[in-house]
Amino acid sequence: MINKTVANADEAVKDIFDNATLMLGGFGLCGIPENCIAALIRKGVRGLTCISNNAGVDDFGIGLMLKTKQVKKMISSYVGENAEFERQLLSGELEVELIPQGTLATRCMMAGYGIPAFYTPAGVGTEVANQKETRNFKGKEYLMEHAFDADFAIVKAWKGDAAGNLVFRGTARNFNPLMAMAGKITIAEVEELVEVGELDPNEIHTPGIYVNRIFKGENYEKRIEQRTIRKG
Amino acid sequence: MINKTVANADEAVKDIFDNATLMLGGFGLCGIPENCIAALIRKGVRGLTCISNNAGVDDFGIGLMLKTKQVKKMISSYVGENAEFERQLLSGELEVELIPQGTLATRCMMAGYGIPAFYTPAGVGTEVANQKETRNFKGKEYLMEHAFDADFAIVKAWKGDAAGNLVFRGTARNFNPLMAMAGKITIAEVEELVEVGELDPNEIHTPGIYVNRIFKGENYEKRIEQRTIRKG
Amino acid sequence: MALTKEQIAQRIARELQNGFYVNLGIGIPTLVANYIPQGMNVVLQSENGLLGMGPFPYENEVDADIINAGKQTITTLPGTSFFDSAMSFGMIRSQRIDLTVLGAMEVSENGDIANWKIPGKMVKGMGGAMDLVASAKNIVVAMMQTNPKGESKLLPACTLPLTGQKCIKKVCTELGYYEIKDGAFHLIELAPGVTVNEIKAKTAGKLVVPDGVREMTF
Amino acid sequence: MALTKEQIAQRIARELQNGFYVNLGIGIPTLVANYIPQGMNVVLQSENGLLGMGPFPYENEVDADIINAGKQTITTLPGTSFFDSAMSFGMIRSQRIDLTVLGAMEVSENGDIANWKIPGKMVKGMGGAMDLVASAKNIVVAMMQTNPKGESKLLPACTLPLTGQKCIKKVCTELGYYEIKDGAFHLIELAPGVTVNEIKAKTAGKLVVPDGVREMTF
Repeated sequence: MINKTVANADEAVKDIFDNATLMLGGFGLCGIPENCIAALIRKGVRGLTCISNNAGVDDFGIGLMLKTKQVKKMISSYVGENAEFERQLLSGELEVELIPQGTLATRCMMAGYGIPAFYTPAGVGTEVANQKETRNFKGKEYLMEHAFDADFAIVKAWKGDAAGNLVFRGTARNFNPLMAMAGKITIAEVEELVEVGELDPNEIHTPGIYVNRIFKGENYEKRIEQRTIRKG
Repeated sequence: MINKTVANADEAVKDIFDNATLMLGGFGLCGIPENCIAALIRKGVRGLTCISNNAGVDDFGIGLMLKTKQVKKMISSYVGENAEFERQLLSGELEVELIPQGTLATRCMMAGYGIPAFYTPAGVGTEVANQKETRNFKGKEYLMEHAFDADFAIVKAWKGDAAGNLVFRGTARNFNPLMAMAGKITIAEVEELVEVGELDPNEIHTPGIYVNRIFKGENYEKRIEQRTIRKG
Repeated sequence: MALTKEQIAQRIARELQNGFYVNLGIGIPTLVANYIPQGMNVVLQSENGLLGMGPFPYENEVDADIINAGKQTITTLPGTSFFDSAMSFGMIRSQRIDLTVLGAMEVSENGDIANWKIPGKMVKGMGGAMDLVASAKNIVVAMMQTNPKGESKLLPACTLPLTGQKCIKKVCTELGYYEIKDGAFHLIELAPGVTVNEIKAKTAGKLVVPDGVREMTF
Repeated sequence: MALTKEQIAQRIARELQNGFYVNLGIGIPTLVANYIPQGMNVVLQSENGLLGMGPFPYENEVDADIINAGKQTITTLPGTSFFDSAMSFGMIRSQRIDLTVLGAMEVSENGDIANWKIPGKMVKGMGGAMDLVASAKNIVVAMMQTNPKGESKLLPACTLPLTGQKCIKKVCTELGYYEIKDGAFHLIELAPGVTVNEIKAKTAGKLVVPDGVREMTF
């Protein structure tokens, strides 16, 4: 097996350059690459274009990189509640491209599948369709959408091994396996780095071929955005 | 949970009609729906169009349905060694459409993903490109290919539950989960039908929403096409 | 008397059928889950990647890795499956979801919907709404009939940027239940005690009131 | 002396580098696996849905659910993963495979390949060959230099229906090792004892023989 392990987050992100395009896994604060985000802040790389479904909150997730003004552009489906985000957007410091969530997910997947373009009905007849080619298949209108092109994909998995195989847990899976397939360089941080051979080959979500670097993350906070409980 | 179980293969295939288009999972003889094929032969339904990567061998798999002349057309990537197949093809009894394997797999997946068309480089400059639209993306030529449209998908899984959740084993996975997503009606036969809740929700390959009928298959032969061994 | 939010949800829940896969949006739509009839098998899909959503967790069950599309902590049920967001929207686009319930800012008489953007205000994004409305075969909108200014949200044409075109089949407001067809809002049922005149006053789009329209009962 | 099939495989194996993901076709290409240098980490992909292919099983290890793209029973290794065929060809199309080795009936001087169909003969199908040749960044063809009639298979243009266009980078035959570039077969190495004259006689396409071309050693 090919050994993809690196020592830590700082080593994993060391060649991420100013003005790079990054994919960052996670939905809300669930399944986000906490360690790599911290390392990117320590590194101070700037001018980033971030493809991520959401933009974190003011004091966690990608929100932390917004505070340090490292992000030039967000490509997201929902940017939620984030005061600093709103301030930068209104002041023109930050650019935002909003994309339907299914289209965002599929554009990642298609990059990993080597399919340059595909058709989806999402956004037909809306401003999302501006400048886009439409086409009718069997009486229904579709937009042509393109695979993303990202310099780096940064994902967070539950378990992984040195060969780069990844397993996700619960809804922390979300965009992570899609982005893992889509980066020119894919960096995976995992809660548990297990021995090669320990993962059941039937249960691997991301085969190691898609992963270039893997490391065991530390001190996961796994913050909850909406803690909803029932009494009992 | 919604209960998708049916008693047996005969009940599962009972509404498959003459001239229907079927997807049949499996690669070679690996992971083929043995029980449903037997039931289709008992039922005697005719004029079938079968989308399946291969066409079985003379005395097993889809080959058995060729023998009974139930198949009008095969859509496959490789039809292998099958004397009866060859005879019917040369006599004009059987129609064959050959499709690159990756294109076949992806056309199934796209049906399940609600994507009517996509672009692939496979077949550019060959006779596969005849009548197909080509398009250049970033300097490379691609063909436009369409999602399949099948009346029924018939797949074989290792484990499944009454909710229709499926887990595949080894390379018997192949086209099965792709076709499971792609049929108007999807029928799954499984080696083990387990209690709902027994499958780990992280490890389900095909979520039950895609499966309409499920049953425990019997007497799997699991024939091996090329028994290659080393001495030791 | 106008329906409460709970009653809107309760009325929409009557659309449920045994064996339905259902996607519920944030807000009133979420409440529909509380009115699934006992013994009816309905499976809830959450578009971040979950089929078979259970109720909120007890305090000791909270799991940061298990949330719904509203980012709320939730639980699983026997038969639950997790998957990535591309497969999730694959289910949606390939029309495996039998019923989708969404909130809206405006709905038009031809079934257009606007629910994601108000020009001049901070835009948070469409999330999965555009995928859902472009794909779902059976969409019911749950909303108030008028906006805070008292203006009808059932319009001849949407004034806000669209989320989707000609896609909404039914609307339930606090005043009535409407089917959208042939370019009009067809009143199917009235909220208890609400008059047709009040409906007419608060429907800007083309309205069809059949003879003997029924009153809802709860 | 012309190379044996094993020697062709052995020569191609010298293209392997540590960390390579490799797809080997049926026939001579399969033999390349026998010549992976000790200590070099190379992972074999099988396009039916397997990464990390091991050797053939011992009699008691045979498992009908674990086969390769040639439908042969094989084994797994620590780190193996299984996946569906769409993801498998996804890896291929997105160019994650570092080296692809295929057999061929004909190769042209501009890198076209024909290896799936002979008009008038029963056509078995292209399998995954068209996907592989259209996508792979680094393809080496392993074949005999001439057909059974003694005619060159290194041609100005393929006469058989194409599998792919301008995609082959290198060819290894029993006589020599060629790089295809600038519309010609560039002889890189000669089989031991084979003369440039023999190569010339058996190459119908444009041939470039650099000064001092090396002889292979084994």
